[in-house]
Amino acid sequence: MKYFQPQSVDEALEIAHTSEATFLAGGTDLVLHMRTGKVQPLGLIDLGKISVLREIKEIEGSLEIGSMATFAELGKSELVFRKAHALWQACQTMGSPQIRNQATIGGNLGNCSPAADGLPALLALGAEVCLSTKAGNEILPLESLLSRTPLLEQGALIRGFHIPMNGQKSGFAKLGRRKALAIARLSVAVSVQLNGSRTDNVRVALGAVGRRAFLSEALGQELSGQELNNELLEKGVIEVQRIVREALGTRASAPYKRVAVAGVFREALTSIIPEGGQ
Amino acid sequence: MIEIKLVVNEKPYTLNVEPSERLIDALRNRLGLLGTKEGCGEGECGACTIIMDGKTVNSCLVLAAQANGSVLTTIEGVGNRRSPHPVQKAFVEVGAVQCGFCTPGMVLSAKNLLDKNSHPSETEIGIAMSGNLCRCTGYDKILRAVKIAAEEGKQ
Amino acid sequence: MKTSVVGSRVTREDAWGKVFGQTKFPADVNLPGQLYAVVIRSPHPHARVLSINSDYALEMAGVVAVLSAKDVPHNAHGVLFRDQPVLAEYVRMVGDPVAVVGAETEEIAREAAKRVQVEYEVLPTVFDPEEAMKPDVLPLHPSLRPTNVLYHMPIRRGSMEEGWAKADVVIEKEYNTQHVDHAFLQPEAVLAYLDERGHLVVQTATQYAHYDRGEIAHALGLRFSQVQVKTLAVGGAFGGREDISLQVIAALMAWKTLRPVKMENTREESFYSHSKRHPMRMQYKTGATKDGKLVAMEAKIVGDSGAYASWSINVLRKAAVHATGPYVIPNVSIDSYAVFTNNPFSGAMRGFGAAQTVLAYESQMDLLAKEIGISPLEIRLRNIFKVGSTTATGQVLTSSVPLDQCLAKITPYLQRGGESE
Amino acid sequence: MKKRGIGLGCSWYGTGYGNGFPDVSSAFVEIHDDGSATVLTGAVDVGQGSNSIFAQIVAEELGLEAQDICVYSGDTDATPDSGTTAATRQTYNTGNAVLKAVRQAKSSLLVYAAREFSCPTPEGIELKEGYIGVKGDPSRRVPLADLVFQARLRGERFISAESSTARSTPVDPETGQGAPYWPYSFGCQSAEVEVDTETGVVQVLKVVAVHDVGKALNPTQVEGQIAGGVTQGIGYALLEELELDEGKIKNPAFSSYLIPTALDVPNIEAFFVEDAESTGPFGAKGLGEPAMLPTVAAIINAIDDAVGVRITSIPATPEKILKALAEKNGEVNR
Repeated sequence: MKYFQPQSVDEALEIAHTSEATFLAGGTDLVLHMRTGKVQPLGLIDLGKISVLREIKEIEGSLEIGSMATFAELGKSELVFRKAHALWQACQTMGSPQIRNQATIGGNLGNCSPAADGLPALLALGAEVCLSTKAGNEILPLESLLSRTPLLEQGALIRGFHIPMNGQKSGFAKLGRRKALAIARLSVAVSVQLNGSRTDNVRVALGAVGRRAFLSEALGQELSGQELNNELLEKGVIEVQRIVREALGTRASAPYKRVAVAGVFREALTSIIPEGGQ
Repeated sequence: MIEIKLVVNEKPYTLNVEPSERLIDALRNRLGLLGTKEGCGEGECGACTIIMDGKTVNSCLVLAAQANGSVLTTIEGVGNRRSPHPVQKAFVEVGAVQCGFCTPGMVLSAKNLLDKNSHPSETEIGIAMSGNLCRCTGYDKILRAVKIAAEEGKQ
Repeated sequence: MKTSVVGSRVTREDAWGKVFGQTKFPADVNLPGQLYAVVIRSPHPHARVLSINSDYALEMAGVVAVLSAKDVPHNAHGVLFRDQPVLAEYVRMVGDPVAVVGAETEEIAREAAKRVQVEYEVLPTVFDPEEAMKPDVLPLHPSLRPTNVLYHMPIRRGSMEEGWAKADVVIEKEYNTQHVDHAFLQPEAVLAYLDERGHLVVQTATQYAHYDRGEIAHALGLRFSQVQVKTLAVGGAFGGREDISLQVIAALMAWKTLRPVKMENTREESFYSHSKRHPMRMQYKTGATKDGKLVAMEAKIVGDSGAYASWSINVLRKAAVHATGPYVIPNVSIDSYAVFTNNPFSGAMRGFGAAQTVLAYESQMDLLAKEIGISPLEIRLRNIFKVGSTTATGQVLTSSVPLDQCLAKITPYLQRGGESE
Repeated sequence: MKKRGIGLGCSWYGTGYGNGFPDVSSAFVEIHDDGSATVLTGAVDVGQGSNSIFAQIVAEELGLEAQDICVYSGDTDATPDSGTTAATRQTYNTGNAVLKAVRQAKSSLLVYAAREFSCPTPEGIELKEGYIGVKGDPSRRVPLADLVFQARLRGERFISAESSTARSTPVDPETGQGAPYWPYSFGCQSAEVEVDTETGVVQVLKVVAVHDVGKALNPTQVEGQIAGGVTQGIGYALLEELELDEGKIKNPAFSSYLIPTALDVPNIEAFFVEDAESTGPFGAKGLGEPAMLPTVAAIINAIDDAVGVRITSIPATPEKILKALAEKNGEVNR
């Protein structure tokens, strides 16, 4: 196996184009999968030395997150706290401090486990993904990318994410077996734009309810254009339970998850509703 | 084999490692730093915790090659019998050490917390230690030891 | 008695080596020229090994030996009965070791282990202890027991008829506990070698070095005086290091190859190579008078021993003896069973049978209290053992029975807290 | 909704092998020329701290500090068989053997010293703070090291080997009647929990643990055993379960077999009761196993107190709790 440590994105893309090697982000999943034999890459392109991919910054009304930003960096970023709160919340509980220090948001997408902690938040926040290959760049909504199989073509690099900063408020909640080092059994992220107390452009995303995290456009529409209050919350609870019931069908985990999602959804949404519950 | 350069416990090293070689294996087998323990091999137990460029990582989930150019601290680089680190002193005095297998990783997580935050709250201590499993002591004394070490650092 | 050092908060001498990372656990010791050995384990819960083809493994550069049952002089070990093979020809659980590869490096050994081909004749299995107890189910250890019931302990005290007659309230319920792993942080590891005396030295982490020595000596046909077991730091045990795991296999490889041999379990291998806490099914019936005095108790306890006896007899005995809880009950009938199945073998784990029954007897106490209308504390205070009390086995407790003092100390903490949203 | 409850659990535990199985521990003690001492025993310290308990016992008897004592253990070429580190037996059983051994070595030392101090009986000699001398006469004492060194030149050695056997008898196989264990150790714990009625998640908020230890030979280690035991008890009650499929372990990994983390364990208040056990070293009895026993009961009883459901099968997973709540509320087939 060959190992490359490119210093720039162009160099990385060039190697990917010619070598059939796999991109290595933080490695917290890939290193494990290589050891168990689940993945047997022909080569590795370590992105860890490309500092431009680690940046978290605000450009022209958009929050730009490099794919190699770690969960710890995102979870400590003031900008992410203010502008992408659901993502910030997801970064607090993912794995453990050690894993958050190493695992990256781009790697979370590349690995794309059903329980990936970062993806529901990114979906709810309306993130676009920026992909690059030697041929050029492609920018597309995350939900579009998540509908592709395979997720990425050989040689495609996840450069980062654009998150629109349109004043949306967002929240995230996760249900795990324990309070640290817990794989999400259910996760819910919600984002809402508020006109006074009326909701607009509501986006609800779910994790660990199927093969990949997904955005429920129907539920978002249902909850948009209404007063944000407990009544809306209860309406959402019933709907989200229906979505989970449909998504899980007869899976063994279904009877529990379709009930428990109520509490998770409630927690995600109440973290947005201003104090007092309106 | 690829050549990597590392600074480990303030000493520079140049090593030739396999592309798939984990950092824990390079530290234990090539450098003889046996204080770094392997408990699960999947980043769950934190026994293999080291400090890499100022951050704790599970050395079983990092490739040696990924650490190229990094500055590392392992347990061998923290304190000694003449002058133990305040965390080490507190662990011994409070009774936070039983079987001791998780201890090196615990000490490094605690040290790294205090390096960055000399006045951690109890919640911050709990979170900082949440990636290190212990099966003997029940955490109570471990968390207390970190708190005492933090208080000592303030004086 | 006035003491000065005893009773004081002396710090532990060993803690210093541990905080500096100097303490040697078995994975931390090595010798020049050591082989690395890896075990091949059965994927089947019940099977006969028909053949082992190690040709493909031995073809690999760096592979030194592949050993199997035929290479073990006395192929058995075990704490109560030697019913567990060192390397199995007859498999009773998933994970039973069937062969071991010795090679120059860990990588080679692990790769070679994959190339050892084992042919099995798969046999019928039984996983449910109640099913396994039935007389028509084939016994897993016919030389030990004619059925899968390894052990039955009855306790009979007083008269059940009289007991139930006095009972105003009777609670009947079934309780179930699960298989639990010790999950000690340090996976098993061994370094075995022949020293300059020609003695076999085995450095490992164990709960009982002298027992390990006996099992190694027995399996290899050596004198105790020719085997040294030296305990290195033990990274947690909780009962999971009582039975033999890798010790005999490593010693065998060293004895056969005359090379130092290192073995280290991965976490997954560790799960397969030590015992588990017994799952138990506990059917309880407890009766009390309306003023909260216990008068009768009946219990049937079935413990899943899994594939080997290990400490099952002692565990199910302890379960029976402790089944009443620390309470005076004049009329008692208990039947406790240890049963072989094709599950992972159960053995010692912290609590040793008494950790399961506490769920049952303490749940019964709360249910009785509720039914009678007194507090959980009150029903306990009316029944607890004191000096002079007689247990269900008829034992009179002659000294140091301070449960009343313990309860007095905890009473202030039993105030019910408020609800929160 | 989150609801809180408190539960109580009591337990008892007969320590030692029991049922008449010979429960024997042995120890060798040597008092060195400089007054320090070494104790050799087969008892393996698995992390619970038996070696440091043995050092304290020897130091106490010889009027020394614990750091004056070297404890070497668990090496079959050098140490005598002291039985297994299990059954909560090392502090009690090997502790007794060590105490017997040091007392034997000490008795020859006292006989020698009595001669030196012209004291007609060794009863009149005491060892204290590194000195040996006449009881009640501080002017007539010498450093222990001086006396032992002098004794050595006269060919005297203070070395001993002792064994101690615990009392236990087999029960009647037909009726189970008999006295299988000694001593018994008692304890109780309370747990306060919060149950989320929507997700079924149980959070343990506080555990208070009170245990009977006879005599706490080292309070720090007693607290450590209690906190460790409670933590394992929490795992047993709520998290841990080996999932089997036809005998195959489906979760042989720490990512799927979950034990509590630092964030899953609440504040634990540990207390101990000292009611000396006459047969134990300085009145001590064991605590290792008892420390984990009441936790599961306290938690299960607390869940009932909080939400009124009785969980009879552990671990009390969120699934089981939601199912029980649904059954209680008469909801079927949700």
